[in-house]
Amino acid sequence: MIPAPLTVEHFLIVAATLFTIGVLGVFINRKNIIVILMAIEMMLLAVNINLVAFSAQLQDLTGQVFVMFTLTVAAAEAAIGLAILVIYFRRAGNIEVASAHQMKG
Amino acid sequence: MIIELAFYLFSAVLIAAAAGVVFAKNPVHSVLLLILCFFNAAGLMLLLGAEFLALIMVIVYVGAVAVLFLFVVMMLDVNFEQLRKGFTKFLPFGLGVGGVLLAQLIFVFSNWPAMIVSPRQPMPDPTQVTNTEALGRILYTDYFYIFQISGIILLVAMIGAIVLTQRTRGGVLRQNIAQQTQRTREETVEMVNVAVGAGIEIPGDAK
Amino acid sequence: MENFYETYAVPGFWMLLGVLAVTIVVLICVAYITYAERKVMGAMQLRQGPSTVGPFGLLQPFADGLKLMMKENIVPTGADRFVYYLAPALTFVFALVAWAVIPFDSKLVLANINVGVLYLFAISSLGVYGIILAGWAPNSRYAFLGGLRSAAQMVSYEVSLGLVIVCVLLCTGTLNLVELVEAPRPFWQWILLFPMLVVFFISALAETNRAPFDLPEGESEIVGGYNVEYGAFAFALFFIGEYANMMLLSGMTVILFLGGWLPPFGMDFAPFTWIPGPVWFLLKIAVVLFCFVWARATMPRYRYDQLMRLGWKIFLPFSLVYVVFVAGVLLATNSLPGQ
Amino acid sequence: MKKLFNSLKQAMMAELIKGFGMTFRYMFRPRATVNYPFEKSPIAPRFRGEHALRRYPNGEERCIACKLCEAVCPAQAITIESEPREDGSRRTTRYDIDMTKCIYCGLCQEACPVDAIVQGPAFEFSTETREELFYNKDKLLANGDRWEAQIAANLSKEAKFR
Repeated sequence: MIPAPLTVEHFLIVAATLFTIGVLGVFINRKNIIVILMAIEMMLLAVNINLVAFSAQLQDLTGQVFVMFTLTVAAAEAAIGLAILVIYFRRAGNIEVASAHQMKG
Repeated sequence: MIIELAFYLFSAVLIAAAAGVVFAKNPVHSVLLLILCFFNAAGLMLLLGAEFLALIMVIVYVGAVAVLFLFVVMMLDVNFEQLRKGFTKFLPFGLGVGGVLLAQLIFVFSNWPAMIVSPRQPMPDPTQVTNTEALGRILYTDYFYIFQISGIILLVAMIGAIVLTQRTRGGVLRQNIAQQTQRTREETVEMVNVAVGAGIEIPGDAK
Repeated sequence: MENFYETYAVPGFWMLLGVLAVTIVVLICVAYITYAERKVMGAMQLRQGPSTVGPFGLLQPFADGLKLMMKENIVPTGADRFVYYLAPALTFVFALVAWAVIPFDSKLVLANINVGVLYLFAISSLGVYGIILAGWAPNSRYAFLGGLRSAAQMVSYEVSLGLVIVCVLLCTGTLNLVELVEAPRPFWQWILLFPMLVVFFISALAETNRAPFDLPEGESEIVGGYNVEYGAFAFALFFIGEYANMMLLSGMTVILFLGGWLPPFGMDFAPFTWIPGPVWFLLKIAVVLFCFVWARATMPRYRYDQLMRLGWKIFLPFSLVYVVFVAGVLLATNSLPGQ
Repeated sequence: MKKLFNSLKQAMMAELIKGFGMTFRYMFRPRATVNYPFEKSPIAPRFRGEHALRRYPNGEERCIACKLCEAVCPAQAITIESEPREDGSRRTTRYDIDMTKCIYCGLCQEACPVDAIVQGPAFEFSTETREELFYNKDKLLANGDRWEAQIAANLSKEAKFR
């Protein structure tokens, strides 16, 4: 159960704000792919908070199990993303997203 | 009271740190603030009674993923000043999109209908069964296949990361420890009585 | 207001007192670990060790501490000042925070939480930040190399450390540290877990950057590694943090493998039960710490590629296979906990 | 067969245990070191420590300002100036050794024809400032007076090898 004076809305609003900041981060750091990856992690975190909050609200463990899978995917995503970043940096000498279209073909 | 206090503390630091991640000039500071973010999110999860997830999150995100970020940020010799060029250009657009999104989310949440749904996996009484045990009970039974699939995702990610970043360098002398320790005296040392001035041919040096 | 006093102020005061007591005990122990290390190493190398300050040199740790506090702190130019000061503070705080869940006796524990093992593991995995930031913040090449080495090393050994802990959890079936110590374990389980004790101990050496895995410090090649740019009190914080971490990992070893505060070898009869639990606990920690020092006096430093090979190619597969093996044995003998 | 036995020994970490056993045994051996500031080990007669200028038994200083030591000094730590005295004898007016430059090679005492400059047995002369290590003639003569008995004994012991 969500502890007494707090309600599910409290957590949802925090998560919503966090998610928005994540979106904002993706938009305004258009060039810096590392910060974009971090912003994506933050968005996933916001989703996780939501899942746990609903799980506590509904007395349903499904949400918490789902958080574990989200964690797995987030970790895998970070590892692969950073690996791609490293080899891209090795090839191009920078990490500008704008010039990433050269990778095609 | 103490719970409210903890909630407002955690969420205020969480939001502030998240804003810091996006706006920090130095990417290392960004990563540090991201870590702070994860910590406070873990605190929120503790408040919600998800103790296992909170600590797993600290272990996975803070102990592993953030170290990875820190490594990459520190090791790559990137000119981060140049990357911030479009910052002010995209700021109004980003703020606009973000504001709309936030307004929508808050609108949805504030009109959330009181849900009376019978839970698919009813949470057992936390005084009887710990959160960890409850999660374990359903994770290895009802969600077994999904659990296996997430394991495979991790395996694929691991193999992918290794394949992507591995460089084979030529001209490296590798040590074979088993071979070294398996050498016996008989096969390595040969006692020879050398005549004066005759010299000796070293077996390995013949060519 | 009456309610506030009853529900918050009084328990808060006792909690604070407990925290203070544990902190003081740990810090005094840390001071004497440095002394004992120098004495034992001296004896093993036919030297004398500290012998001048106080009787038998017993006041040496305080003399050292005083010296470090009196020194001038120098921040290198080009250092990130905030992170520069943050790093030693982090090392120090993380080394002490973990003691919140360590049980000194079945009742003597600050926070008896359900996920104590996970908490310990999480905190010990955070120790890497103090070091990696100390490597980055002063803007020095040597420090940076030391910090990166250390981070890679700690992250590698944590994996096998985690798998070893899983082995113990399979036998005891609880994440609560008090229950974990008191869980009934037949004699053959201690034998079964003995190889894991060895792996855990060696991983603990690597995790705390102790010899023979003290490459991050590597004074002969990178002149002291991550703490090369630190002096005075900041260095003292690193030093205390490092030794408190050593003591913490010894405590974890004792709790997981050596039966915590219970008398050793199941000797729960007359003369041994008179000795109180916390004394047994600290004695066992002392034995493990002696092994730390013993290893340092015995072995030369590893080369970095050998260190990584040991971690990823030997310990990781071995502990992974052993988890499966332990699970198999427990299943075959029908002695899985909670059945 | 031997290989099998060897690899078995490896797997049981025999060498590691042996090493640990050795350090443990050594822990109970008597110390090999001297408790230095309180105990001191004997010093060889040829020990090359702090410099000293000697005098003849009648109190006349030995140095005749031949400047052989100044010439031979590889570190160029010695500076000598001289003037004839009223009685016509040749003596130094200035004899300085920069102890921060000195490498304690002992060439000055080898070069000296009258055994005036010697390196005595003293080695505990650390100071808190550099200036205190710029020795002048007074300081060197005082050193000579202080250590004369021991220096003379050392020299007589070494006499037959020179």
